[in-house]
Amino acid sequence: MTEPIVETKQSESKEWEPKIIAFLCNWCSYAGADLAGVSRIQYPPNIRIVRVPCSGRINAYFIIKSLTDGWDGVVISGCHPGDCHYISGNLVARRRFAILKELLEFFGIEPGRVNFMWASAAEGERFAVLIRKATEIVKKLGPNKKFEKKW
Amino acid sequence: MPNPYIPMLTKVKSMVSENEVNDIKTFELEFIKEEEYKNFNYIPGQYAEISIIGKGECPIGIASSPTEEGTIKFTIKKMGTVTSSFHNSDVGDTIGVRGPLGNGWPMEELKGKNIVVIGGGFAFSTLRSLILYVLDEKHRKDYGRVTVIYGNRNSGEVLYRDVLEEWEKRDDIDVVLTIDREEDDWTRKVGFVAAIVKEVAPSSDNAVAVVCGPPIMITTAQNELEKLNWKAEQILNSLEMRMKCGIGKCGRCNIGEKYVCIDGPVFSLAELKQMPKEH
Amino acid sequence: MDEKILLKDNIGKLYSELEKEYKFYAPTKVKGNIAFSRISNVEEIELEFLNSKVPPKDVLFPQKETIFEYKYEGKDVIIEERKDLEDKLLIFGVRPCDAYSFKLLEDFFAFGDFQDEVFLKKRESSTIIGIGCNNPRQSCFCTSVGGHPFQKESTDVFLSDLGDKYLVEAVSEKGKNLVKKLSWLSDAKKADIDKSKELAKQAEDSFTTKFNFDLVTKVLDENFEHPVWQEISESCIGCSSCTFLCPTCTCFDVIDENDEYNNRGRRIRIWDTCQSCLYTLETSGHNPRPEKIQRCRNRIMHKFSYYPSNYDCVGCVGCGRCISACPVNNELRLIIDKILEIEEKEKGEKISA
Amino acid sequence: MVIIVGLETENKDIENNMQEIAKGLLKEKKVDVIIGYKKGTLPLLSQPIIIDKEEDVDKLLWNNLCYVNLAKYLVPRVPRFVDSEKGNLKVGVVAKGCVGRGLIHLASENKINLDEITIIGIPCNGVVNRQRVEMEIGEKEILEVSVLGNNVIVKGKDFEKEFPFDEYMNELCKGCKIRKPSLVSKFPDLCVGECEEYSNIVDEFDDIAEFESKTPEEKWEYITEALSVCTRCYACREACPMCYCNLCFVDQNKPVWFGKTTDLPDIIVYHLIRAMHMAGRCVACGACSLVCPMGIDLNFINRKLEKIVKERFDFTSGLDPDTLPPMVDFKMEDAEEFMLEED
Repeated sequence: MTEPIVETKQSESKEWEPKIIAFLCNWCSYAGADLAGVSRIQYPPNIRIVRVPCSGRINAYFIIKSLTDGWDGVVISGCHPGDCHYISGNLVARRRFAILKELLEFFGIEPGRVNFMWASAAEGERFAVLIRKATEIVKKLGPNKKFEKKW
Repeated sequence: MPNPYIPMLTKVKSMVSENEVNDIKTFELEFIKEEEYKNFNYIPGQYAEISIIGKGECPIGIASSPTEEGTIKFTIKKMGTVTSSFHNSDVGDTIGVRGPLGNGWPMEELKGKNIVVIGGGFAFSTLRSLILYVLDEKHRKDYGRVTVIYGNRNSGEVLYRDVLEEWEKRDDIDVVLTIDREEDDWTRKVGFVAAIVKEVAPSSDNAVAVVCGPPIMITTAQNELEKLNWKAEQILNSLEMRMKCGIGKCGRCNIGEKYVCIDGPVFSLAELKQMPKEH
Repeated sequence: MDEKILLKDNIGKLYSELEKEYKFYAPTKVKGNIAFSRISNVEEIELEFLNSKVPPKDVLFPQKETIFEYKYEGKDVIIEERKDLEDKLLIFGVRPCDAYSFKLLEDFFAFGDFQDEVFLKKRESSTIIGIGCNNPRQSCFCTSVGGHPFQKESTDVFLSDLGDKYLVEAVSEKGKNLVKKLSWLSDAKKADIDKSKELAKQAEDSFTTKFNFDLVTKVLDENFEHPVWQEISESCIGCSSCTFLCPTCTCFDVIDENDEYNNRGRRIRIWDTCQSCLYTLETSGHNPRPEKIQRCRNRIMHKFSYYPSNYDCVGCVGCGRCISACPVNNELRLIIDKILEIEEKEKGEKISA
Repeated sequence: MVIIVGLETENKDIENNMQEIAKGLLKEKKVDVIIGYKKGTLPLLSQPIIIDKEEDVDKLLWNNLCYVNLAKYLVPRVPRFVDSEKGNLKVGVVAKGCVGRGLIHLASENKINLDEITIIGIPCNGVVNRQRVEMEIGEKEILEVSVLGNNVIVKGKDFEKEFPFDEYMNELCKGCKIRKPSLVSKFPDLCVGECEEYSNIVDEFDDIAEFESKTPEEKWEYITEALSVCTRCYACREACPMCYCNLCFVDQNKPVWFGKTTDLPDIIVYHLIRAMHMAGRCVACGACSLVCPMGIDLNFINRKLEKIVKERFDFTSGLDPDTLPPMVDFKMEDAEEFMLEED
């Protein structure tokens, strides 16, 4: 029953690789990731994708719960402004992300842990580049220890 | 004395879906340690705090009768976090059990009396326990006639069909089944429980009514019984409350100075009338 | 003579001698508030204090406490009981009101057929060194609930603050053994004992708040459905500061906390409060106490009506924490006055009629 | 910095005006009840009071200890504000700047109907930072608090201490630019007493600039240090006029989002998400800090929120009921410098 949400952490000997959870909107970014895949564009295998209907669906709870559950980084990707399938979902979301990003920074949580990006269905290349960039940022920050509970 | 918060461990032996929509299941649990089962002496109407370890704990009435040996049964409706994870569990999963808890139906006081069982919906589980206990060969002579009035929203919601059918065949028990609205193929009664109580009009002579069900059914059925000259002392209820510990410590199930978890869950209507209306 | 003298300068000696045997808890200053915490250095002890913000009940009944731990191995569960329950504890510097609260808690956790082993075992293995209360606050009313600023009964060893030294009295067997062990304590002189008595008298006389709780209980029993409850609950914002700082509040919630990485977890209990609407909310959506008025009433009734009928004493130690903590000043003294007014009005009417 | 001349006289003036207006409102039956403050039973407290009779007006008071945000009693309305026959009563609210902001912002969220309330505006001169005074007095009992000149004088059994008011004001009051409730042109009858029209509010946010320049580690240390004493009693939430949800996120259990314990990560997450929910809604009344039984100063988080909202969306809450709050609104040209971009 208590299945681990993230696989057991790798043994210390291997180089540490971050685990990143990616929330991708169904209409653009998920398709973009798909395109990157079918176009055989390489991007780091550190991300685990959660498909959501729209970036506007993403609640701050998702992001912070991911961090408390032990993910090292979070990536959120949606349609470019103006391209939202639901007209304005990503614009509302953008305001929310702005606040969250500033607050995380204010609380002393490395802002690089949470990365927001836009990637359309046609931008497989861009998706791969940005994921590579996000992975590097998170890797540089090291494991996410701030939300670990004492056992 | 052992730590009362530590559950005894059991395994799910079987699970049976009880209704059409599949949100009520009966779980049969088998104790891992034999001696723990031997010490698990309960009477009908008691409950246990059962838990999926790692998900949480909740109080559930024991649906099996002490006369059914070897295992204990719980009928659980999928409602919240814990009950949902019960529904997601498999045969062989470990379940924690703490109990038996609560006072249960007063089986000693019921001796020699006619028993009218009025139940609604899935609250029938501890009533099943009661009836099976009374109908058991060892106890049958101690109790008078049993009348069961059991109502449900529709025919798909009727629990324990197998035992109900057996009871219907017997001649020392009257079983009246009812559903709220007319349905094809339904040959039994139709109407709310209170209306059926009025129709059946059980006699209050040397009798005790045992009522368990949703709050509105309890109130209406009680009113009918009182109209039929039943005294408040003759009507027994089993209450529901949010409980966390089951042993009178966590505080939340109090009605006045009484704790439902240890002083209840069974109260007579006379007792309830003395208590504040916070239930 | 049984009474001894402990110089304040010798607290360090006392600490270093007892710290090996006991987990030593004492009042310390944490972020500007006095709190009872386990100390690792005698310098941390704060001797000049009125009373702690959070009552010392949290040493024996912490806000978050593990009941047991568990491990999953496939479908099997292994339960590990706590092993630290019988570690010896020493709580230094408990005020008499808080010491009395331990007795109430003990009665509560031992009540009925089920004994709360988690609390009771710790209580049994703990030794309490009480300190007399030279300066009761305005909001204190321990004398109204059968207490006294120099009440010794619930402590093991009792200290009276005589300026630069403490008068040490062993109260219980446990305390006598402890004092015997501290052989270096000097004997007290008669003057010291007299001074202590004088301080006790002074403290007792300084109380301004006095209640007749027998009457309160009687009025409460008769007035469950009185419009006064509406008035009382009106300005309450339901913040539950009163219950979180109360030395006799015991309600808790039980939660399973999991360590998903290692297939293990622990069942914990955390303080809960009857002032929260979720406290009684059932899964079905039914709530026996959905309104603020019912929750406010429950707190007062519980302390002053239900407690007396179950345990024969008022469930309050008169520490006054709820009075000073209430942010909207809807405080106990006013509430009790309002309750007693009911009786006065009734009597008044009867007389006039 | 606002210069305060003779705090004592100022308070008396405010109080007299307020009582005069309240009397008039009750006399002319323009309101059914008035909610205001009265003297508390402890030296550093005031007590909210509901009056419906003219003769009770004398009980109303203004001093620098009136920190509860009275807007809280309107969402949901306390039972006395609802009549079984007449429905919602017309309520007069004694309102300093932030109470007025609270009411107007609640109206912009459609939580209250401005037709049903009257704002009795008073020019607030700040409230005392009760926790700070208490902590500085330390382990002595405060028996009397009075205001003399510009000082707050705290007396006890064997001590007397003066606190310069402008330093021992609540942190949010120090830089407060909205001391009187805002005038709402659409509702000319809404405000009586002293209200003011605000055009552009200029705020430099110097006070948090220093904190922001710290490294993440330093910030984390400061935050964890400040919040570690939190007992999760949720007094901050209950005192906040904007926290009116039926089911708060920390109480949700389907699913259980965040832990309920007092472990540090759980505490941080609670305050982080609560801050998130306050963005563009906080009316800077400081009630959350002033009610905290452990004396945690949440004001610096609120200041940060104000800053974000002001800088990003040029919004100040509680001035105009018709402006959409920023978190339910959007503009195509909102800044997005934080988005990840290709190099």
